[in-house]
Amino acid sequence: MGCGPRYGRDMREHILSIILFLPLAGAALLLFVPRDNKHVIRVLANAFALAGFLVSLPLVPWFWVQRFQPGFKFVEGVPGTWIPTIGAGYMLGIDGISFLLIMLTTLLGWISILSSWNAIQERVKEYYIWFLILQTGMLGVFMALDFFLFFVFWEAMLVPMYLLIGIWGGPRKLYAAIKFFLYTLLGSVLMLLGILFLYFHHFRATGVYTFSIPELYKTAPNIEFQSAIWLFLAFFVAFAIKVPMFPFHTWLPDAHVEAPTAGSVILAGVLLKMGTYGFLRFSLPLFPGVVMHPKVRAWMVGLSIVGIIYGALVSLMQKDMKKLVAYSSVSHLGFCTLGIFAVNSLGITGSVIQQVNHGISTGALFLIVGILYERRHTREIAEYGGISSVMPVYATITMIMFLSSMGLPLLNGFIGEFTILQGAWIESRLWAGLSVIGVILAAAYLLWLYQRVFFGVVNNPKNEKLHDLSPREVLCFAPLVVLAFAIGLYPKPLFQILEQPVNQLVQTVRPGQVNGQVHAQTAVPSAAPGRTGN
Amino acid sequence: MPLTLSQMFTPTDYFVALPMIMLTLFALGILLIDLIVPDDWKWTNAVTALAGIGFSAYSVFQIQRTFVQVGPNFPGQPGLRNALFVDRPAIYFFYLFLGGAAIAILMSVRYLETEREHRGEYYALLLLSVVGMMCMAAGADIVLIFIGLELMAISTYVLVGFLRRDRRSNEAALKYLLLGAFSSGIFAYGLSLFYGVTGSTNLLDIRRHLTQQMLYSSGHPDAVTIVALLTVMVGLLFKIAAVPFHQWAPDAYEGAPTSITAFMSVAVKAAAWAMLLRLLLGGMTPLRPLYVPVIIFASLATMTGANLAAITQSNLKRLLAYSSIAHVGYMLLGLVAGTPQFQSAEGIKGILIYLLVYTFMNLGAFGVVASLRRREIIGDEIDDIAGLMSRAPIEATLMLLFLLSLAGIPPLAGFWGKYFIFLSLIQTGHYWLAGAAVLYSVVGLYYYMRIANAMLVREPAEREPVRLGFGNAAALGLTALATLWIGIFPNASIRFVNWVLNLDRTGPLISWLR
Amino acid sequence: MTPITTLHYLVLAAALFVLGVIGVLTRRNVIIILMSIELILNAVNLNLVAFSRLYGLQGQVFSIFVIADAAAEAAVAFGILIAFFRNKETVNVDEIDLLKW
Amino acid sequence: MTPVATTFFFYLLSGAALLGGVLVITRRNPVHSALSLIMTLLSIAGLYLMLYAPFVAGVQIILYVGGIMVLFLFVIMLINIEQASREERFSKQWPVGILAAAALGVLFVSVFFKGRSVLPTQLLVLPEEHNTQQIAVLLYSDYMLAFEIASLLLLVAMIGAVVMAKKRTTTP
Amino acid sequence: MFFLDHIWMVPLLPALGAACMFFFGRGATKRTVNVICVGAVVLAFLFSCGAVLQLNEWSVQHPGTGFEKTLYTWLGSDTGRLTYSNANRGQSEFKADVGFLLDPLSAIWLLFVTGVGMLIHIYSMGYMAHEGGYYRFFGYLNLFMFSMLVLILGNNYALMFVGWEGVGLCSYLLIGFYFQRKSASDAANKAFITNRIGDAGFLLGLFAIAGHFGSIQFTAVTALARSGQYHSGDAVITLATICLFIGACGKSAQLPLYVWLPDAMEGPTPVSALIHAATMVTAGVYMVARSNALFVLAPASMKVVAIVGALTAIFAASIGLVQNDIKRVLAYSTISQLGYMFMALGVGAFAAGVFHVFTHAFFKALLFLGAGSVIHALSGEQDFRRMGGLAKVIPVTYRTMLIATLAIAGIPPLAGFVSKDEILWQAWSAHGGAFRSLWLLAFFTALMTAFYMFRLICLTFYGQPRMSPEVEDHVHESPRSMTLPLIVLAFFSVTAGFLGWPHSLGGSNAFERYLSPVFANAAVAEAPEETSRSLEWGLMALSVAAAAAGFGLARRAYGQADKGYAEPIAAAAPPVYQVLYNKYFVDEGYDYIFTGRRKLGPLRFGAMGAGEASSWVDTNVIDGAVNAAGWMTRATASLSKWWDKWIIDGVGVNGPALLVRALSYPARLVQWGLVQWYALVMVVGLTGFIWYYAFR
Repeated sequence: MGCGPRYGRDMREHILSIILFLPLAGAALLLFVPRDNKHVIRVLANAFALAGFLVSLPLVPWFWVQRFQPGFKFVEGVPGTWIPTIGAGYMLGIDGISFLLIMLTTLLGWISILSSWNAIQERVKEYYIWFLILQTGMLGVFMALDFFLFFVFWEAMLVPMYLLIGIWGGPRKLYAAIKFFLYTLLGSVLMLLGILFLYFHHFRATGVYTFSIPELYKTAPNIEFQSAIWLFLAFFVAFAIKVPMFPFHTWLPDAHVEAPTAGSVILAGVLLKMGTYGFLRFSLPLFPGVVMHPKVRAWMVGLSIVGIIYGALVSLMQKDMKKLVAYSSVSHLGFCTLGIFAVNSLGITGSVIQQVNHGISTGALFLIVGILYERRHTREIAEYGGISSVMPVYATITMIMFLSSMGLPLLNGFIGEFTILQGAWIESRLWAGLSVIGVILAAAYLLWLYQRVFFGVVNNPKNEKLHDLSPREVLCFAPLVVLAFAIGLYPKPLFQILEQPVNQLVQTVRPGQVNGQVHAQTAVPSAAPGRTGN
Repeated sequence: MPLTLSQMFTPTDYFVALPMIMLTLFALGILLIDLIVPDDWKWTNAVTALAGIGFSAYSVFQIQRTFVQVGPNFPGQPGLRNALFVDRPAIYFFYLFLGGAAIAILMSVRYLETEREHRGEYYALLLLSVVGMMCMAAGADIVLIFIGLELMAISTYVLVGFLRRDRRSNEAALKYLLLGAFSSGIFAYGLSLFYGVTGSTNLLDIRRHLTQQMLYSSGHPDAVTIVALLTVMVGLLFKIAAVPFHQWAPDAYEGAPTSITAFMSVAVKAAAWAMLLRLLLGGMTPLRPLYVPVIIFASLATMTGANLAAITQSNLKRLLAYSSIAHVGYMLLGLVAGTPQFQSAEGIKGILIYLLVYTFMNLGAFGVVASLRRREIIGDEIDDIAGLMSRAPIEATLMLLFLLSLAGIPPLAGFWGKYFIFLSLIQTGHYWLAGAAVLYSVVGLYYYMRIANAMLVREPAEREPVRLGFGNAAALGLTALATLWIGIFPNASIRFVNWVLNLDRTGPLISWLR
Repeated sequence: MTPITTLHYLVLAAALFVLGVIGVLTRRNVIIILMSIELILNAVNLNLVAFSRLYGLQGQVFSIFVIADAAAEAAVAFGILIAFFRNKETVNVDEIDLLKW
Repeated sequence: MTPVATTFFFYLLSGAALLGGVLVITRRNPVHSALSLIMTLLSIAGLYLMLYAPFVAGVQIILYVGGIMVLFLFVIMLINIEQASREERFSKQWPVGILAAAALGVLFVSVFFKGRSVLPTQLLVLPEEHNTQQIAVLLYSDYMLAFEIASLLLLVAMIGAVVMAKKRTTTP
Repeated sequence: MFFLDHIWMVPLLPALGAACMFFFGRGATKRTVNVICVGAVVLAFLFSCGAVLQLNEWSVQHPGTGFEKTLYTWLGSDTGRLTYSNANRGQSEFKADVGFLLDPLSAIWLLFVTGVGMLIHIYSMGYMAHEGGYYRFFGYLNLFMFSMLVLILGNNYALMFVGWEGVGLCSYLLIGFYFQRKSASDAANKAFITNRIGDAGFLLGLFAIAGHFGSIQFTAVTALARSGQYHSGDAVITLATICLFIGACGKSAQLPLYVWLPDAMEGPTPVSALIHAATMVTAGVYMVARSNALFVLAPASMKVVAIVGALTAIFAASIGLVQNDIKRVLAYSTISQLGYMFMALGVGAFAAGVFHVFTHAFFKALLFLGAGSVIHALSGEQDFRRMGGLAKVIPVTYRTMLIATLAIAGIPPLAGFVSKDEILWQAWSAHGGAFRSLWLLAFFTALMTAFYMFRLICLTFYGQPRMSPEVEDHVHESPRSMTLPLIVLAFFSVTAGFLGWPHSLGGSNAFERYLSPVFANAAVAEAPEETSRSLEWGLMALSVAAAAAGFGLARRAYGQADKGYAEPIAAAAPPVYQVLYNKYFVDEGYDYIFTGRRKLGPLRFGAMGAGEASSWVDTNVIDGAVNAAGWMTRATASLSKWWDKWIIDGVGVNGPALLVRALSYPARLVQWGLVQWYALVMVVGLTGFIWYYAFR
C-alpha cells in the first residue's frame, strides 16, 4: 500500500477478480448484519452495488488503450491451477465483447439494487445477499476463460435468480421460478456433456487435459462434422433457452411477469445476454463447420426471424405490461441471434451492440413497469390511461425508452438494429426483408401500449393521485437515459471496442472473408471529394 | 500337522484387523458402561462411540501410512490368510464408513433423547455394523463378505426398529428384515453357485477360475455361471437399492429414526457399494460383458423410477430416500463406463467421488430433518419444513445448500459426483446414457426445489424456533463445510481418489485385488 | 439306475429354493414367511455341501456360517416381530401397511 | 462308512424334504408348518451325511432343529395361534407369486441341465473321520476372521432380540 | 466561409431549443419559450440564407459539386477495419458520418423549410397562445425542425434516415399533441406506424445501396451510379429504388400508405401546415430527387413512381371533392399535389417536381394557416358546412386564402400555375405513348383540384353564416402574429413561380438551371422544339381552362350555399358519392385486412389477428408442450394414485361391480407398501434377468 504505482499495477493485474468478487464480499458482509436492521442492510447493499460499478470504471480507460490489440486482455490466472487434477483453472480475461457486457452488468446491477429500495420490504437481507451473489455469478460468466469456471458460474447463477423470482415474485412465482430453473438447467446440463466431449477431444489431439478456452479453440474446430453437429446442438439448446430463441422462450414471459422489478431488469438486461454471449464465445469459434453449414445456418436464422416477428406479434396482444415487454425481448433478442448467425463483422458487431442496447432499454422498460406496479400493484394495461397528465416526467422518460427500444435513430436501439440488418442483408436479402417486419411491429406494440397507458384522460380514479418520480427513481433512470442518447449519438467507441474481437471471430468462422482490408477502389470516389471548404 | 495360531497369524494380521478390533472393543465397552450410566448421562455413550471411531480411524490411517511408505506398487495389505485384503479402496471406504458413522452419532444424541430411546445398545450396534461394513469392503473371501454383510444388516434391522413404541419404526424394521433376509437368501444362493462353478470361496481364486473359463468358452460362459452372477447381482442391487429391488428403501428410511436413516443412506449404502465393487471388480471382473447390460437396465430403471417416484412424495424422509435411490442410478452408470471388456477407471473414480460427496450432503440433509424432530412433532413432512427460513435461517440455508448439492449444482460437492460419472460416460462414448442421466438430473432438481420452495417461500405453520443440540450443530457444520469445500476446491479429494485407484503413479488399478 | 450326481442335489436345492420363494410370496403369516426363508437358506446349504463334495471342505464351512446367520436372523426377526405384535396385535404381513406412498 | 443304496436314500430323503417344504408353505396352522419344516431339516441332515458332511449334519440337527426350530415354536406359542388359523392363509397375489416362482424354478433347472458341464465330474475323497477336525482347522485358519465376525453376528442378534423384545421399562 | 463551415449549426440551433424545452420548459414563461424556440428557428433561417449565399460563391470555385462538411464518424469504427463484403467491389468499410451536404437541392429545401418553418413558428405564437402545453408544442416544433434539417442536410442515407425517422416521431408527437383525445392518439399511432412501414422500405433500400455500392454517402453513390459501371435496369438498383420509393410513399403519403395523412389533421393546425403540408411530406420527394442518379438507372422504378404518383393524385383529389372538414380537404389536396410531384419525378422531370414542392410549400402552408385562422376565428369549428360568410369578417385570411386557392388551382401567373404546368408538360412529353394517359390523369386532377378548392372557398367565405349564433358572435380576425405569416406566404405564392418561369413563356427557368448540377444527366427531355412549344401552349391553355371550369362548377353548385345546397355528385350518382365520402372504404379495409382492428365476422385478420393467433399458439402449443412435458412427468409419477382416483373411485361409484373388480385387480395387486409385492417384484426381476440371458 505504501507505494502508489505498485498498488495501481497490482490492481490492474487483478482488476477482474476485484470486480468479480466485490459483490460476493458484500453478500458475505451482509450475512453478519442482523436482519431486522433493514436500513443498514439497504445502505450497505447499495454501497456495494455502487462500489461494484465504480471499480469496474477503471476498466474503461485501461481497456480503451488496448482495444485494438488481439487476444484477451487483463488475463488472470494460469490454465489448470484451480483443479489441476482435471485441468480446470481459475482463469479470467476479457475481450471487447465481454468488456461491454461486464460494464452493462455492473451498471444494471447497481441500478436494480438501487431500484429495489422501496419495492422490497420483506426479507430484505436475504434479498440483497442473493442479488449480490447473482451479480458475481453473472460477471463470472462473462469473465471466465476456463470452460469449467464458465460452467460453474453459468449454473451457480441460476440459484439466486431462482430465489429472487421464487421468494419475491408475484402470485405465480413458484411456477415461474421452477420453470425458469428447470428450463435453463435442462439446457446447461446438455452443454456440460458437450464441454466434456471437447475436453476429451482436446486430450486425444494433444495429450493434455485442459478446460482452457483459448486452448480448446485450437482443437475443437477439427472435430468432424458428424460429431460436431451434435455438440453444436447441445450447446445450442443451452444458449437458445437462455437467449431465448423462438420455440424455447416460454419460460421468459412467466419469469418476467412474476419476478420482482429488479429481477426482471437483471434477467432481461444481463441473463439473456449470456445466451448470445455463449453463441459468440463458444458456438461460433468452436464449431465453425457446423455454423457455416447452410442448413444449420438457415435453421438458426429462420428461428431468429420467427422469433423477431412472433415475439412482436405476441407482444402486440398482451394485456399485461410486463408480459408485453417480456415478449418484446424475444423479438429483440431475435435480432441479436440473427446478427450472430449472419456471421459477418457487421452482424456480430451489431448483435453485441444490440445486446448492450437491449440491456439498457429493456432494463429501463422493466423499471418503468415496476414504477407503476409499485404505485398501483397492477400491471393490467386496461387499468391505466392518461398517466401522462399525472406523471409527466415519468411519461417523458418512458417515451424516450420506448423510442430507444423501437430503434429510433439517435437513440441507442437503432445502432444495433441497423448494423445487424445491414449484416443480414449482405448475407441474404430475404433475411433482412423479413426481419424488418419486426421493426415495424415494434413501433406498433410499443406505441399502442403508450397510447393505452399514457394518453387519454385519467378515467380511473385510482390513478389520479399517483405521484411522479422521486429523485431516487430519477437517479435510476438517469444513467440509462444518458447512455441511450450517448450510444445513439456517438457509437463509435463501441464499434472500435468490438472491431478486433469480432473480426477475429469472423476470421475464425469464415476464413474466406477478408477482413480489415478495404479495397483501394472503394475508397470514396474522387468525383465527389469529401472536402471542407475554408 | 496344522500350524499353531501364532504361526498362522503374524502381527500384520492383527494390524490390518485393527480398525475392526478397535470398533469391537469400544462397542463392547459401551455395552458394559451403559449398565452403569445414569439416564441423564447417556450422551457419554456417544462420546465413547466417537472415541472408538477415532481410534479406528487412526488405525486406518496407520495402515494407509504403511502403504505410502512401502511404495506405490504395493496395492494392498493382505492379512488373515488372504481373507482380508486392506487395499486402497478398502481404506477409502473405511474412512467413509467411519465418517458417516461419526456424523450419524453426532446427530443421534438429541434425536434419541427426544424419542426417549437413548440407550447404549444403539451405539454398540452402530459400531458393530461398521465392523460388518469393513468386512464387506475389505473381505477377499465371499464367506467373510457374506458374514460381514449379515452383521451389518442385522445390526441395521435392529437400529431401524429401535423406536419400539413407534409403529412406523416397527413396520420399517420388519419389512426391512423380511426383504433383507429374503434377498440375502438369494444372494447366498448365488454365492453357493459361484462356489460351485469356481470351487473356491476366495475372490482371487474365483477370478482366476472365471478368467480361465471365459478364455476357454471364448467369452460365452456357461449357464450356471450366468445364474450365479445374476442371483448375486440381485442381492447386490438390493443392497444398494436399485430399481426394481429398491422398494425396501423408502419404507425403511421413512420408518427408521432419522439419524439411522442418515446412517443407512450413506454408510450402509457405501458398504453395499464397496461390496458390489469388490465382487464385480474383484472377483467377477471377467464377467463384465455379462453384467453390464444388467447394470444399464438397472441404472435406467433406477433413474426413471426413483426420480418419478420422488416427485409425488410428501414426506421428507421418503423423498430423500427416493432421491438417494436416484443417485444410485447415476452411480451405476460409472460401472457402465468403459468398453464391454474393460472397466473405465474414470467411472470408478466417479462412483468413489460420488459416494464421498454424497456422504456429506445427504448426511447434512437428513441432519436438518433430524433437527426438526421435537416432542409431539415428527417433523418429517414437507409441511413441517414450511417457512423454515423465517424460523431457523441457518438451518434453512444449510438445507438449501445440501439440496442444491444433491441436485448437482456447481460449485457444490454434489456436482462433482455427477461430473465424473458424465465424464466417464462421455470418455467412453456412452452419449445416450449420459444424455438420459443429465435429463433425469433435471427432473431431480424439481423435487429438491419442492423442498426448497416449502422452506423458503411458504409461510411457516408455526413460529417455534428450531433448537440445535451441540451434536447436531457440529454435524451440520461439518457436512456443510465439507459440501462447500469439496465443491469449490475438489482437488484434494480428486487426488485422494486418484491415489485410491492408483491413478496417480502407475496407472489405473481397476482390478480390485492384485 | 443313474448314479446320484451333483446335479441331483442342485435340482433338489432349486426345488427347495422355489418352495421357499413361493412361501415368501404367498403366505400371509410372517412366521411362515420366516420358515420359508429358512427353506431358502437350506437350499443354499444343500448346494454348498453338495459342491464341497467336489472341491473340498470350504463349502461345508460356508454352510456352517449360513446356519449361524440363519440363527441370528431368526432371533432378531422374532425380536422385531414381537415388538410389532405388541403394537399391532397381528402377524399378518399384509397388515404392515403404514409405510407407503 | 460309505453310504449304502445312495439312489434310494437320496430319493427318499429328498422326497421327504420336498414334502416337508410343501407342507410348510401350505399348512394353515403354523405349528404344523414348523413340524413339517423339522421334517425337511432332518431329511436334509440325512443328505448331508450322504455327502460326507457329518459335522454339518450334526450342526443341522443340533442347531437348526434343536435351536432355531424350538425358537420358532416358542414364538408361535407366544403369539396368538387361534387368530392365525382362522384367517386367510394366502395373500391376494398368490397366483402371480406361484407363477413367478415356478418360472424361476423352471429357469433354474433348465439352466442347470444346460450348464452342468461346468461342474467337475470327479468326486473328491473326503475321509469322514477327519471331517470335524479339518473343518476346525479351516475355521481357525482361513476363516478365522469370518468366525470371529460370526461371533459378533450372534452377539448382535442377541442384543437385537433383547432390545426389541424386552418389555418396556422406561416410562414414556 | 463562416456559414458554410458552420452549417451544422443550422440543425443544432433548433435542437438546442428543443433540449432547453425538454429540460427547463416546464418552468419557462411563454415569453421565454418564444425567445428560445422561435429565436432558434429565426437564427437558423438567417444562418441558412447566409449558407446558401456562400454556397453560390463556393460553387463558382468548385463547379458541379456540393459543399460537404463532416463532423465525425457516427456509425462504424472509423478505422477502416470494420468492413462488409460488397457485391461488386470486394470489401467496403461500414461507415456513416455525421456529415452535411449543401448543394442546390438541399439549399432549396433548406430555404423553404427554415423560411416556412419560421413563419409557422411565428404564427403558432398566436395560434397556440391559449393552449396548454405551450412549451411542449414549441419543443416538439423545434425538434421537428432539427429532424427535418438533418434529413435535408445529411450527406448520407443513414443520416437522412435519422431525420426521416425524426420527422416521423415529431409528427407523431404533434399529431398526438392533444393526447387526451383518443382520436388524436389514434391518429398519431397511425401516422407513426404507417410511416414505419415506409421507413422499413427506406432501410432496405439503404442496405441494398450499401451492399451494391459499398457506400451510402450521396456523393459517392451518385458518382458511382453515373460512372457507367452500372447498366440501366440493374436488378439491385431497381430493388433499391423500389424500396426507397416505399419509404417515400410512407413519408409523402402516396398510395397505398397515404392513410395516415388525413387523420393527421388531429394535430394543431400550424403542425398540419408545417409538417403535413409544407415540409415533412415533401421528404419523399427530396429523397427520390436526391437519389435521382439511381432512379435514372432503374426505369422500372421510375415507371412505378410515375404511375403511383398519378394515381395518388387523382385518387386523393376525388376524395377531396366531397369532404366537409376544411383541414381534411386540404389534406387530400396535399396528397394529391404530392402525387403530382412524384409523377414529375417518375417521368424524369426532377427539377419540375422539386419546383412544385417549392411552390406548393408556400401556398399549401398558406392554405393551412388560413384554415387555422378560420378555425381560430370560429373557436375550433372545422366543418365548413357550418361556416360561410366569413369573407367580410376576416378579410386578411380570406384574401390570402383566395390567393393560395388560385395558386393551387393553377391560375396564371401564380406559383402553382408555373410548377403544375411544367409537370403536365413533362408528363405529356417525357416518354410519349401510353405515358400520355398520365397526363390525362393529371389533367383531371387539376380540374378536380380547382373544383374542391373553390368549393372550400365558397362554403367557407361566401354566402350567409351557417354557424351557431354564439360562435358567430366571437368571430374575429386573428392577431398580427398570425396574419403576418399569411401575408408573407401569400406574397410568395404569387411570386415564387417566377423563379422557374418556363422557357416557353419566355422565362429562363432559373430554378431548373440552379438545380442542374444535381440532376446532371437525368434524362430530361431537353431542347423544346418549335412544334412542341405550340403544343405546350395548347396544353397550358387546356389546364387553365380546366381550372376555370373547376371554379365555374364549384361556383354553380355552392355559390348559393346559404340557401342550402346539394352536393352535385351526390345528386348525380349517389353510390359514387358514398364511395368518395367514405374515402373508398380504404381505412375500413385496412382495419380489416392489415391492422385487424376490426373483426371480419368472428375472425380477426391482420397484425392483431396474427398477434392473437400467436398468443394462442404460445400459451397452448409451445408453452403447452412445455407444461405438458412437466405434467406428463408428474402424471406418470402419480399413476397409481391416478388409477385409484379415477378408475376405482370414478367407476366404483356408478359402474357394475364386476367391472370395478376387474379394473381394480391390478391396483389391488399393486398394493404399494406391501412386503410381498416388493418381494414379488424382486423375483420377477430376477426371473426376467435370467430369462434375458438364458434365451437371448
